[in-house]
Amino acid sequence: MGEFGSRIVQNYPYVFALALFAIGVYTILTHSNLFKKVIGINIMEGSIYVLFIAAGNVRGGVAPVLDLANSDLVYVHPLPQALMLTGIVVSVSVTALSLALIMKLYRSYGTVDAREIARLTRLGNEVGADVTSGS
Amino acid sequence: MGGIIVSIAFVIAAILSTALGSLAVALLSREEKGLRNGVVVGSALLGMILVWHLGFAIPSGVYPEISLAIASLSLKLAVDPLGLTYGLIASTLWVFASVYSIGYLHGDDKQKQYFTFFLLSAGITLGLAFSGNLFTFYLFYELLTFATYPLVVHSGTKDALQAGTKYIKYSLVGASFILAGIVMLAFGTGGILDFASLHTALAGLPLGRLVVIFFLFLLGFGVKAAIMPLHGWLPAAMVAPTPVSALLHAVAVVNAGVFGILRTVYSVFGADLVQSMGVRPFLLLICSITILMGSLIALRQDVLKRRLAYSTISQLAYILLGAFLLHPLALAGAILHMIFHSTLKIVLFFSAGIVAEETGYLKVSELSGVGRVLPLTMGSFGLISLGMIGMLPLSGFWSKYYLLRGSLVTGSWPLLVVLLVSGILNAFYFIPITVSAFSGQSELLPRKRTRLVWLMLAPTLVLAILGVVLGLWPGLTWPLVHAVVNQFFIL
Amino acid sequence: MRDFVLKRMVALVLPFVTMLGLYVIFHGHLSPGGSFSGGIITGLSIIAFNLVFGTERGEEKISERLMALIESFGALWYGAMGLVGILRGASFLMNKGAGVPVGQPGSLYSGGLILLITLGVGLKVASTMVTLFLELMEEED
Amino acid sequence: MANKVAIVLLVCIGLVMLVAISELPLYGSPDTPAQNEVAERYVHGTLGDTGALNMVAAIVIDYRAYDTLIETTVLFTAVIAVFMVLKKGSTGKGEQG
Amino acid sequence: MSLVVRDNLPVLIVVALLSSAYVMPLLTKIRRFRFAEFFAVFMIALALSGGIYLGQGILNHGSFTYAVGGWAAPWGIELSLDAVSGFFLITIGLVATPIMLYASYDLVAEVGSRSRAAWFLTLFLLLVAALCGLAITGDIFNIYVMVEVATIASCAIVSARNDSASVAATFKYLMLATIGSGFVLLGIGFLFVLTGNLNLNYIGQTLRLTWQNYPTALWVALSFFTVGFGVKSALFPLHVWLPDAHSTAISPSSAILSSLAIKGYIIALLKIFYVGVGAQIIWELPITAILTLLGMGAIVAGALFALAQDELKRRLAFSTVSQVGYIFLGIGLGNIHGLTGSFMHILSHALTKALLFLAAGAMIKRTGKTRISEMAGIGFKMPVTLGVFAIGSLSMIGIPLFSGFVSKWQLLLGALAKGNYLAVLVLVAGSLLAAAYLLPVLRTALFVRPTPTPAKDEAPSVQLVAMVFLAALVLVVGVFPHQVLQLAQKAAATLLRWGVL
Repeated sequence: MGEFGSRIVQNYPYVFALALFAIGVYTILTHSNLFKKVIGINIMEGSIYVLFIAAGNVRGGVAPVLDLANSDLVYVHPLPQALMLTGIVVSVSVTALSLALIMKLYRSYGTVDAREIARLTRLGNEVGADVTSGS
Repeated sequence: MGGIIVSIAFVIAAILSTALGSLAVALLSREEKGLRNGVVVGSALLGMILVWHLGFAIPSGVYPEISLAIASLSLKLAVDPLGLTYGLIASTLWVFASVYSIGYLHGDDKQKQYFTFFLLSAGITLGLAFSGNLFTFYLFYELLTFATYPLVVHSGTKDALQAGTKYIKYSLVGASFILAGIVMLAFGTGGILDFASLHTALAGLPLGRLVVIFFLFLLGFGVKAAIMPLHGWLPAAMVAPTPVSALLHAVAVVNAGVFGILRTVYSVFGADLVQSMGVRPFLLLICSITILMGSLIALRQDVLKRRLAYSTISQLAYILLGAFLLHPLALAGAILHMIFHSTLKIVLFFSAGIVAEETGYLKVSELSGVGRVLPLTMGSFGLISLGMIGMLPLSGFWSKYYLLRGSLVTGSWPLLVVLLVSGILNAFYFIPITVSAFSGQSELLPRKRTRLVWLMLAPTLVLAILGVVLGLWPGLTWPLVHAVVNQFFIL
Repeated sequence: MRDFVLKRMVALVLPFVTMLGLYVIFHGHLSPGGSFSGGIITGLSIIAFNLVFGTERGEEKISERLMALIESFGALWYGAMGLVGILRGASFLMNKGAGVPVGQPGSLYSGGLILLITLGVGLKVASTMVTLFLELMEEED
Repeated sequence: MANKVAIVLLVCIGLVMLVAISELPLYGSPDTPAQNEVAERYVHGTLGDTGALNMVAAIVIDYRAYDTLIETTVLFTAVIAVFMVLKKGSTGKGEQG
Repeated sequence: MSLVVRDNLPVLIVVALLSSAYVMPLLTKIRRFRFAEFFAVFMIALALSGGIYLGQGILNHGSFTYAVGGWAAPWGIELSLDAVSGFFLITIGLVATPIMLYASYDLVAEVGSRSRAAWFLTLFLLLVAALCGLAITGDIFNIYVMVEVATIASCAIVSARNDSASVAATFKYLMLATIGSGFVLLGIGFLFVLTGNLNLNYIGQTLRLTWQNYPTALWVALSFFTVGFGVKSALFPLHVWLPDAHSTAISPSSAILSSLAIKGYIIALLKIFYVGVGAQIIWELPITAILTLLGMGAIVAGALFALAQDELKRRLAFSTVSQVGYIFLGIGLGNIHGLTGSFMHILSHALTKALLFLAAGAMIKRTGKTRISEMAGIGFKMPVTLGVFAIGSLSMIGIPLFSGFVSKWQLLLGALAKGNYLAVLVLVAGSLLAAAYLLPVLRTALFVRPTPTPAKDEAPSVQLVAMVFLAALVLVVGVFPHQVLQLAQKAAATLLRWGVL
């Protein structure tokens, strides 16, 4: 157990990352405010950046920009940083799209509350059903 | 007749002639009635001729086959006596039924749809008859359900649709049992499904699994064979037009079920294996119950078609009884009964249809005196119903005679009682109809002739005569029966 | 809040912000940063302009049509750069191996296609940022 | 209710996570599987392979340029998607459920 | 030149589709918009031919890899062209082309305006490009990026019909899909931490040596992938977004999403599980059992939900949930028959469901009736459409001679080979349930004749061509499946090559 604990402690960035991830997912799933959902998405993505960057880290490593002057530097793994650049772009795109959707929803439902919107949609469906069956 | 050319091409041609016929009907416009009727009768006739040609080749003992691999399974057509029996029955009666339908549906506005599927199911039935392995059999069996559904719901009324739904529910569930059985079989034998080579392939399998497979098949085919308690759809489906009821519910579909069980018992497992599985007493019990219950319920039916439907249920059980006795004589009886019952029952349905169309009477209680108006119809009905009861020298007698001998030889006495009792019951629910029809008084309101009656009467009479002839000279069918028995029993 | 001081200050600062963005783009292969960071900085300068001077004047400066063009051609440019490798008989997006001259390490022109691709992507990212912003902006009112 | 379910779910997951984390190679140590020949090549080969000093840029634009192309496509997709959601286009169309 | 094209065909397929997507928005202003639509159809058809050519090559000359940028694995991104890629490329081409053709008929009217139509085509091309990329890629992070493109594109495609219901559905979809990709990326991160590689083959090699050191971590990573891709491909408990999204979208969107988009994620899952991790490890960790259970649950539950729907497109959407269950069941069975069945079902369900959605769309468009109970007599109004719908239904039920039977047969064999009789039962029951929720449509449409008999008013010929083409494919695959089946078996064998039985 002590061994277990010490490993956990030494791997604190991963713990941190997964905790953040859990918080993000929890936010998305449980908050009915659409903007908070979007915030949750960003928290989630952020946790993944932490995971990757931590995976690439080396103790005493410096940023992966080659320094021609002195050659005995230890560089951190550049790959995760490159990957996370992509990850950031992806989350930006998703955020933009979801914000656009939220605006559209607000314009057609007049609210940014998920439950309210779900209720209204159901209502609309029933009305539509009545209309169609009536015709 | 050794000189006859025997080739699988005849089978394919027979199937195609009907299938293409249905395609032609589908493509023809609604109005071209004459041409359509020509196509219907012509293609049915062509199919019959081709099958008969093969029938004459039986003594030559040459059984051609063809197979084409499909869906990682081989689709195989093959000719063998058993299949030929079914093929002959179906193709022959189909011609008469098509003539009858033309008369019956005269003036109906959905003839096109009707005849399309009518011919389609003819082709599928032939395919069923000549399918050379289980997969092909299953394929056509499944397709038959879908091709006959439109015929059942032809009228499009509410209860017709309900009956159709019932029919398709029963059939699909049954078919899925069959599929499960086939998969287990194929898995056990490493993909061998040929009727020819299944016996050897099955030898290795554990008996327990074989029993499971056997009952899967029994459940599956039992639906169409209307074994009790799987018979529910048959009486319901009597809402279909009379020729459909006659053809599909006295000839093609139900016989497909019986045929399937014969295949299962004799082609798939083989008499010895079924014997060793020790399920025989149970099967015989089921059949006896079905025979007696069917007759009893038939006795209580007032609607003529329903009474006929229940009599069908009990008569089919005769055939299965003969099959399950696992003895040459019994099998001969079963085959004979398959032939005779089809011929007789279709006549009964035809005449019932004529009566219904001419007088509008559907109930037995209303039939008194109808014989005065429709002597030919009711006459043939009476004669044939006597045959059905099994009265000497009419055809029904011979098949029951062989069944009795079979059950005696195999030492299962109780069946004797069952057969005799049900024979008496048959008499009880058939004879009164004829008697009242000719004796009773009734004032018939004349109906305007919407149908072409002669087109309905002609096939009825011809078939009635055929039934009588078969009864007087049962030897006509013996080459066929011998061939079937020789196929499965080494005498 | 479009007051005088803000406008002057922004007018003063914006050119440098833009310069910084372009610098980051051009030196992506030499120093931290690159197409995405640089592109976003450049885009931000334009966004700031739109915020302060209003979208109408922003439209005058850089029209939406131009944005769309940059959108498409930035991406197409990338593909074209990739085809260079193929046309030189090597594989897609091949850089030095395809014989593209990589200049003196450390100098501005080094790393072969990297600079060109970075340029295209940087512009595209900038225009994307601005486009997204404007979309969400003009629906506000 | 949904919240409670979610919480319970996440707690259970979290416990498994801790076990998993304890199995992960230690953070920051120079001999993790991540510090393999791939990292070597990126760190020491970049200059010779691409002539760039910034390894991240080298990876983004050269080693894994294909990813970046698709990444650019993601941005492009996002823009078109936002158009699709927000813009009516030239001719409007009445809503129908 | 042709040589150059052939050598770089894999990447060129993707790049060609992407480039055509890039230029598509600029084509709004051209005088005749037909040209833009024709261009899109043409590009997809081109990609299809390339895909089929590749598939043939793989079938004849075996698999090969293509190092993008000349950087071989593990340094660069390597495309691995194996039977799996070939199979999925062929599937994409065969299904996407007719859908595109169908969509191009009255797209402008459907989505509201010219520019919107252009954007729709763009997103469609992007989606197809991303799916092709998923099919051919051999790099796990590349998979992630492709998945993202596919996700965003399909979200936007759902919201193409510019009404509030579809936007609400889109938001739900986007949220869950993003959670899904979050899980996927987390899984990738774990695999990277454990192996330090991104190329699937290298990940596999490293794991086979060292996975006993961290079984829990690996299992967690795999379950991340299962959850992530499960959400995206609507595996039963995670399917909640699908019915809304697929039923509110316009019919071509529903068709492409139900038939292809979902399958792309499944292919990605298969690659990661069987190429990246390896069959042996998959079997030792309790992951296949879970997949089997989920698959069986999906088959039954999806079908039951479908039975409860009266709205045609909703019913079809739930049937997708049920059919995806078949694929996951095959994956869970994890033997050669099961995986072959999964691949065959990926193809046959793609063809069938596309056919059904397109036919349903045509009916709804002509009659304005969205509910099955109102569809009496449509068969007399549009016989051809109903005919192809019937073909689709029979294939979905799994009648012999239709493509659906081939896959179900393989799945049944797989279940028996695993000795899993419950799965056999579920498969058979699934077919019956499919009959139960599809045949009533035919009954109402074909045999309930309203009075007066409606006049014939068939769908536009372009759409008919598309539907008939799909129906013909269903029949061809059902009757002569050898070529495809061979490829599917090859693909299954490719996946199982790391499994020592």
